[in-house]
Amino acid sequence: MDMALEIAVAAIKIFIVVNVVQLVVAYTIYVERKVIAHAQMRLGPMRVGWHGLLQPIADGLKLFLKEDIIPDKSDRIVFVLAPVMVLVPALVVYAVLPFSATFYITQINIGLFFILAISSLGVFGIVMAGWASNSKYSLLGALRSAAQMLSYEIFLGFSVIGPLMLAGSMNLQEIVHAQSDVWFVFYQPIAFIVFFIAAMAETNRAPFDLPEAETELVAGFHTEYSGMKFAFFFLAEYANMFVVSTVGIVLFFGGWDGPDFIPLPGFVWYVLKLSVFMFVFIWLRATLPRYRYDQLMRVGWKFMFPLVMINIFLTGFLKYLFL
Amino acid sequence: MELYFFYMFAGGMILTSLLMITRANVIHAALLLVLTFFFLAGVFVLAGAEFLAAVQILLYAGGIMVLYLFSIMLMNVEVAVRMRQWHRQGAVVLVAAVLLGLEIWAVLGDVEFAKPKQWEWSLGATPGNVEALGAVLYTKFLFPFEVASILLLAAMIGAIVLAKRRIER
Amino acid sequence: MVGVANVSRIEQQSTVHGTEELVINMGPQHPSTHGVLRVILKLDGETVNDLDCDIGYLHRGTEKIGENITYTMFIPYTDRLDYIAAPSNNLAWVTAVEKFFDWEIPMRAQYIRSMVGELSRIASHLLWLATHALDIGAMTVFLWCFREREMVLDLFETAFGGRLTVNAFRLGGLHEDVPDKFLQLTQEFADLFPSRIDDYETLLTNNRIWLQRTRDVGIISAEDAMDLGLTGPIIRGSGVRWDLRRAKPYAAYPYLDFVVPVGENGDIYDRYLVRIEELRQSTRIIQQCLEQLPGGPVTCKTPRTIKPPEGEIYHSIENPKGEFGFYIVSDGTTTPYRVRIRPPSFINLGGLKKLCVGQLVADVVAIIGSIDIVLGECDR
Amino acid sequence: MSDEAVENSEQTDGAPESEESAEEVKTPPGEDLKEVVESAFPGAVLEQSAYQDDEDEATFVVGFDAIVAVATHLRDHGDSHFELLTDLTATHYPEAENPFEVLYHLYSIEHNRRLRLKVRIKDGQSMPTVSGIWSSADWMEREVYDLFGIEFEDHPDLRRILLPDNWGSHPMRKDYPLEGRGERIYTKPTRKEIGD
Repeated sequence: MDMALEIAVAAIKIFIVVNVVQLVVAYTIYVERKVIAHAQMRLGPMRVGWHGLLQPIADGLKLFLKEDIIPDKSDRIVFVLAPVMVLVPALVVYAVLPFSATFYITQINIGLFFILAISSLGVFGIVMAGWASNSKYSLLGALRSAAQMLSYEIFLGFSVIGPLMLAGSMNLQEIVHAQSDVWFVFYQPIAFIVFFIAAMAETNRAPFDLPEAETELVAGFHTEYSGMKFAFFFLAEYANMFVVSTVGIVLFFGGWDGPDFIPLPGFVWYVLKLSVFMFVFIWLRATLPRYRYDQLMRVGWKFMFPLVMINIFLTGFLKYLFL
Repeated sequence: MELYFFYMFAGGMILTSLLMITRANVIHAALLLVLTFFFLAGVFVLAGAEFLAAVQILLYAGGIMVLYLFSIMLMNVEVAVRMRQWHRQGAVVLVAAVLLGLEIWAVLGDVEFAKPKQWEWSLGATPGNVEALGAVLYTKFLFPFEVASILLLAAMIGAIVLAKRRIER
Repeated sequence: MVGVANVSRIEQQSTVHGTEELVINMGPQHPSTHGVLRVILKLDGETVNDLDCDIGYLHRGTEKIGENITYTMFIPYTDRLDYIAAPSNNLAWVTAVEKFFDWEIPMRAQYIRSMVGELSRIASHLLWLATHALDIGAMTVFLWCFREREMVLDLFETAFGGRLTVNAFRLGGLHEDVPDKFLQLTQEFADLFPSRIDDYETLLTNNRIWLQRTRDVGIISAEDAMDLGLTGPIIRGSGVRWDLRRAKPYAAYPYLDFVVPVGENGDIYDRYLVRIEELRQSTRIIQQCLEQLPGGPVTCKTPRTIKPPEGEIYHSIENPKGEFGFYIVSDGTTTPYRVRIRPPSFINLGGLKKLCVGQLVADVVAIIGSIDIVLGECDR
Repeated sequence: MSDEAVENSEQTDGAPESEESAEEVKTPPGEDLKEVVESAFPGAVLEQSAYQDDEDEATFVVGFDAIVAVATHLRDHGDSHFELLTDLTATHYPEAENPFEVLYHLYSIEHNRRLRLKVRIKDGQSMPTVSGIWSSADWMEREVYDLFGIEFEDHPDLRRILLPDNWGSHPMRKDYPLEGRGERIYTKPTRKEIGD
C-alpha cells in the first residue's frame, strides 16, 4: 500500500508540474513577445483578451487545429518521434528540480548529473528531426545544432564543477543549503559567466540561435514541421530555458533560499529569481545579432574552455588552502 | 519489483541490439543503439550505480552517439541501404561466437547469478556513490586510470594531426 | 566552419573517395534574398565553392513598355523599378528627358527634387539597414528602422499623396507646389533623425558580434569593384570617393554642401559605415534645402506634347543603390525609340559571385544584405 | 572610415565645370579621346558625334573587329582611363543596313567623363565579348543576348538571364509583337534543361 500511495503522490506531483510548466511556458512566450515588442517600440499582442492575455491560449488552439504535414520523402517514424524526443527530456528533468524547500518531485543524490545527462538527449530529437525531414536546410540546421550543443554541453558540464566542489554534493537541495550564507556567484564569477553563455547556447537562444537561424536556414531543423509537432519544439525550447535558469539559480544564486531579513516563502524567491533570469534571456535576444557558426566554435573552445579549466584548478587549489 | 524491472531492461537491451544489427538503414541502427544504452543505464541504476548510469547516458548516448549520427548523416544513406548488407562470413562468425561463449563460461562459470556479488563498499551508506567511485579510481585503480587517460590524450592528438593534414591537402 | 568541413571529408562510399558538393537552392522564397532572387549555392561543408544567381522572376519588360508610351506616361513606371526609393527613379527619368531640352527648371523645384531625393535615400537606406541587421540576427534594429521609414513615407504622402509609388515629379518641375505642412514636418523629421541614427549605432557599430560578423567579410578591393562595375555605397566602401551628386551634379546638388563618405577595406562593415554616414549627410542636405528653399514657381513652361529632338542621351543620377541611369534614343516623336535603364542592382548583383566564393553560407546572407539590391529594378 | 571623409567636404560653387569649358573650346566633344584612340589604331573611329555638343554624350562608332582592342586601349591609356563599363546595351533599327547597334557606355572616375562606343552589326552576326576587359560586361552581355539575340563570342557563360532558358524569342527586338501570343513560343522544359 505504501508503494501505491507513493506512486500516487508522485503522479500527482508530476501532473501538477508538467501542466503548470506547459502553462507557464505558454505565458513565457507571451511575456517574451511583450518584452521584445516594447524594446522595439511596438505593442505586441493586443487583440485576444486584455492586452492580448489570451493570446497563448489562442495560439495553442491554432496549433492543435492546424493540419499536420509529414513530407512525402521523409522517414515517417523518425519524423514523428523527433519532436517527442525533444520535449520528453526537457520535461523529465523537472523531476529533480527543487522548486522550494518542500516542493519537488524527487531528490536524487546525483541530481545535477541527472540533469546534465537527460538534457544532453535533447540533441537527439533535433538531429533526428533534421535528418528525417529529408531537406537540406533541415540537415544543415541539425548538423550545426549537434555540433553546437555537444561542444557547449562540455563547457556547461565543466562550469558546474566549480560550485559543485564548493557544495560537496550533487544533490540540488544540498547545494541550495550550502549557499545559505553566501551565494556561490560571488565565489565563482568565472564559472557563472561560462555557465550563462553555455546555457544560452544549449537552449539555442539568441545570439546562439544558429540551428534555427531563420535568415540563413529558413528555420533550421524544424523547417518541415507544422502544427502540434512544431509546437513541441517550441515548448521544449522554453522548457529548457526554465531548466537552465533553475540550475543557474540553484548553483549560483542560492536557489529558493532568500535573504533572511525579507520573509518571503521559498517558492516566491524562486519565481522572482527565475523571472530575472528569463528577462535577461529575452533582453539579450532583443539586443544582440547572431554569431556565425565558426565564431561560435571559436568562442567556445578558445575562450570558454581554458577559462573554465582554470576555474576548476583555482577552485580546487583555494579550497585546499582555505577550507 | 526490482526483478521485474531487470527483466524489462535486459529484454529491451537484447531486443534493441538485435534490431540494431539487422537494420539496413544506418540511422535507424544508430538510434536503436541509443535505446540499448538507455536500457543498460537502467540496469546500472538497478545495480545501485546511479553515477555510472548517468555517465552512460551523458557520454555514450548524449555524446558519442551524437557524433556517430553526425557522421552518418553526412553519408548518402539511401545509397548505403542499397548496398550489400551481409558479408557471407557466417562460418568465421560462428567459430568466433563459440570461442567467446567458451571464454565467458570459463571466466564467469562459477559465479552464482542468483546472488549478486557484494560490492566492497556498502550502498546507501554514502550520500552517493560518486565519492566511492572517486576514492577507488584514485587509489586502487590509479594506474589503469592514468594509462587510460594517456591513451585518450594520444588518440586526441592523433585525430587532430590527421584532420589537420587533411585540411592542408 | 572547420568541424563540418572535416567530417564531410569522410569517404562517402567504400569505393568512392572524396566529398560530394552540397547544392543548396536559396530562394526564390527565402527570407533573406530580399525578394525573388534565387541563388544556387555549391557548398563544401559550409564554405561556398560556387554560386549562380537566377534572376528575372520580376521581369516586366519595362524597357519595352517605355518604347511604346509617351515620355510623361513613363514616369509612374519608373516608380516600380526601385520601389524602395521611387522618387529617386522619377528624378532620374525627368532629369534624363530634360537633358533633351534647354528648359530652365525653377530653383524651387530643383531644391524640392533634391530634398525628396534625399528623403527617398533615407527610406531606402533605412530599409537596407533594417533587413541587413535582421539577416544577421539583430531584430530590434529592424523595427526601429521601420519606425523612421514610416515617418518618411508619411512625408511622401503629405506631399504627393502616394506612399511607396509616389509619381513625385513631372517633366519641367513638379506637378504642384508641396504644402507648407510637408516642409514643416520635414523640418521636424530632419531635427529628430540624427538622434535616431545614434540609436541604431548604439546597437550595432561597436557591438562585438556585429563586428565579428561584418569585418573582413565580403571584401572587395577598389580595382575589383571598378572592374565589376559596382556603383554606389559598395564602391565607396572600397575607398573610391566617387558620387554622381558630386561628379555630375543635377537638381540642386551644385549648391549643397555634403560629404562623400568612403571606407577603407571594402568589407561589409565599411559599407555599413558608409551608408550610416550617408544617412547623416542626407539629413544635412535636407536641412540645407529647407534653409535655402527659394520661392517662386515649381514648373517651367513646357510644350503640351513632349517631343524631344532626334538624338540619344545618357543621364544617370546617384540612386541609393548606385548609378541609376537612362539611355534614351529619341526619333523626334512623342514616344522614345529606345529606353534603356541602367540598373544598379542588376550590375551590383553581378559581383555577388566574386564576393561570396570562399566565404561561409552565413556570410552569403550578410553579403547579399550589404549589396542592397531591389529585384524590381534588377529584373525590370 | 577615415577622418579624411570629413575634411574632404569641398564646397561646390556654381555650375559644374564641364559645361563652361565646353563653351570656350570649340572643338567637337571627345576630340582628345579620338586622338588617344587614333594614336594607337589609326582610322578606328568611324564616326564621331555628340548630342548638342554635350561633352558627356561624346560617341564614337567603332568597327566590330576593333572594339576589343579600342576598349582595352581606352581603359589602360592614362589620358582616358575608363575603368568603369557603366552600361552595355543594344538598340534595334530594323530598317538600317546594320540593324543592331551595340552600345558601350564608358566612364572614367579619374577624369570624370563619359564616352559612348557604338558597334553596328548585321542580324545574326556575333560580337566579340568585352567581359575579359570589364567583368561587369558578363551579365550585361547575357542580357543583350537574352533580349536582342546578339551572341557574344568567347563569353564565359552565355545563357539567358532575365527570361526563362527556353523562351523562344528576343523581346527587345522591334519586330516583337506587343499583343497576342505572337512569336512567344514557350516549350515545356525537359528535366535536363531545368538541371534536375
